[in-house]
Amino acid sequence: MIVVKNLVKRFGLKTVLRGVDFQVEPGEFVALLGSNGTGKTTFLRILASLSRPTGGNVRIAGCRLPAQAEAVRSRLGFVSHQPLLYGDLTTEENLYFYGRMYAIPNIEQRISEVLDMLGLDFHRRDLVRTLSRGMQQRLSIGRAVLHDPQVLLFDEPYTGLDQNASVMLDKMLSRVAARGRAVVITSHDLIHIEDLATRYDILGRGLIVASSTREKLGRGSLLTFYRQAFQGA
Amino acid sequence: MSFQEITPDTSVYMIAGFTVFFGMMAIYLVSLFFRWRILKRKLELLKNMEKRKNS
Amino acid sequence: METRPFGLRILDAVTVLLLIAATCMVFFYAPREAAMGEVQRLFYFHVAAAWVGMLGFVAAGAAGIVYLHTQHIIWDIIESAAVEISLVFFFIAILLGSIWARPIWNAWWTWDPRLTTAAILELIYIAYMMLRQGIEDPDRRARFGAVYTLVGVLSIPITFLSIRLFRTIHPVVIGTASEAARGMFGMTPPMKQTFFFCFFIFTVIFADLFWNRILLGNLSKKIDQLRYRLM
Amino acid sequence: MKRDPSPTTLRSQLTAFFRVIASIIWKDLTVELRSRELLTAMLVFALLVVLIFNFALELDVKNRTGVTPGILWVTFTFAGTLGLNRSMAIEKDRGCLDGLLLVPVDRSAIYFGKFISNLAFMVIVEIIILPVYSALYNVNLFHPGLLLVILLGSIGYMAIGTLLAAMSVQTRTRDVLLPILLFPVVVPVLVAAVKSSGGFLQGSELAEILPWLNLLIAYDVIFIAIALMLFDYIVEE
Repeated sequence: MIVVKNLVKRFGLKTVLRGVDFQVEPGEFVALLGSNGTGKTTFLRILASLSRPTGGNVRIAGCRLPAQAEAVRSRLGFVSHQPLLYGDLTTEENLYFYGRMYAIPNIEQRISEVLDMLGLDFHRRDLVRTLSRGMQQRLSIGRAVLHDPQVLLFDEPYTGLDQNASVMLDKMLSRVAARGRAVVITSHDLIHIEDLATRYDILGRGLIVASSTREKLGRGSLLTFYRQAFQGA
Repeated sequence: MSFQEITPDTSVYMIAGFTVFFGMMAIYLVSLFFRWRILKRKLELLKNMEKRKNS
Repeated sequence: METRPFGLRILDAVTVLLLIAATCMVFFYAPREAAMGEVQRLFYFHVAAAWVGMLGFVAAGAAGIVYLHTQHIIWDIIESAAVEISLVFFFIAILLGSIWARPIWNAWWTWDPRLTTAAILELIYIAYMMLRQGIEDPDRRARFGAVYTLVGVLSIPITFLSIRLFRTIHPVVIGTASEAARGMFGMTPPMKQTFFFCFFIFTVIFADLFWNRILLGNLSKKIDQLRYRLM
Repeated sequence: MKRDPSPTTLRSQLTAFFRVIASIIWKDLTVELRSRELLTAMLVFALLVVLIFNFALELDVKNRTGVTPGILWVTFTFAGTLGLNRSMAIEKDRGCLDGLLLVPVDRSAIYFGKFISNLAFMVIVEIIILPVYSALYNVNLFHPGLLLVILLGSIGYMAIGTLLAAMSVQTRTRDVLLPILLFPVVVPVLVAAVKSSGGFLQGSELAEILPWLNLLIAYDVIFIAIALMLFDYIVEE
């Protein structure tokens, strides 16, 4: 679903990504781990077609970036650590706005479905700026899955959430991932990620330094794996 | 046009004009020179740091 | 690029010699203009400085287009060098124009289309500098700089046109309206020779400064690179 | 250009294009209807400018007709930057601009959407200011020619203003920078708009006003085209 070969990204003089190879199959849930400033966000923004790669190949759902960016965008949902929602619109209006731009048929019905799934049905007519951070984050997921994308990208979705909201988010994530989608999530919060993801890739200094699956690692050993990866690098 | 017969004395303005021209040129050149020197000094400093780092 | 190349050193020397020659020519070869007196000698440098400003303006626009096309940082360095030189020389041209205008038109400033357009262009350049100052990321700085240069380059001809139209519909010229006073004096052959010589010299000055300024930009880029490597 | 794997016809691309434009306009108007931040600020500011001019210029009956177009355009220009800054800040604050950029449509649709809603806000302010001004100073401003000039001038102003506001909102100095970037490049719009407004108000012949109208139209066309070409470079990393 996602095929990245030798991806390089430079910002002026800074080389953020120096030849990343990365692949995700449909149904896979990949956690991209790494400390701050290793290029996780940049990497996701390139996959989301928000940033142009300096070099290398990126293919998403068979379409090349950046040449076929529009085709990629229609097959992709992106949740940033900012909610990308309008504070002065209601929950429903925000979804309606994005739904119309994505040309979703039967928008009203689809919005109800999504709001049901998110457990936000009750807040349908609330202004987004009155919602809590956790609810905004959930709605932001709703915005990303509205057009039923094949690829979902999450950038640090746990930032700024309290315990309850995180648990709620876990539920949402496993629910949206369960439909044969390819999911990539970045985080430095290993605890939540461990149970959710099926594969862990570790990004360090602009390269994937280690990769392993949940089956291989076994429960509770992600932290050790993570530490070893950085010592090796 | 009365002043077309008698050439007015405008040499003060001429001198002022050329002073301004050469003054401005000098200021710009000096600014270029100083920027150049500051950058060179920084470069030296960085090169030394690099050497120390490598050795 | 720590030392300036040999060719540039020679060009520097030649430029200085030529500028001295031009100055001598303006003072001793060109005759005194009868209607305006000595101050008319400013005319040669005034027009030539404006010419250098124009060269810089065109160079900046061209570099902006090439930058957006190739996204190579060298074109950004060239563009900002051209803007800076153009800024300095238009400023000189405006000052000389004002000093020339004072005894002739009895006013430091006239809202003449060329003069006003040059002043607006200066403001665009200052805005350009401020824009660049406000952006950290070098790529974005270069991109925005190029975009704004292009917007400026396209708006300036229209500005000139609109101000000229403004003047023709309202033919109120400040000061006397005689032909001589408007600067349209007949040039004698020595005047013409001096005029074209200055044009040529200032083109050389432009080339020399441009080259120097590009090297400066390059050096600064190199230092940023080195500093980044050391971090 | 490579074709998409699912070949889309020009027509469906066009409908997508216009749907995005319409959605953005709908969204901006809904947000504004609810918060009323932008229009209130623009209107109050515009009224204050008109008021200040009254004292600054001592607008007696004799002076009025001569300076009216100037006052109107200074007011619109200043109120316009206020609106532009706010309208772009809304997109930048919660990262909404990224949300718009993720939509599968050509980026020029986003430019057009923002341009048209900015233009709508400016026109709304103008529609309110004009009668207020004519009541306060007893000048009749309801001349169809004048309205046309105001529309053309606002189009030119907002065409380039939307582009530059998208740029200035991404810099450190943000709202301070916009007027500095914008004013020197909209000089032709202001000159032409003031001149042609004055022409219509004083009942000049059309032949005298026509060059100014042509200039306005030329500026509008050129700068909408430029903005369309350059918008991509401003929003993309």
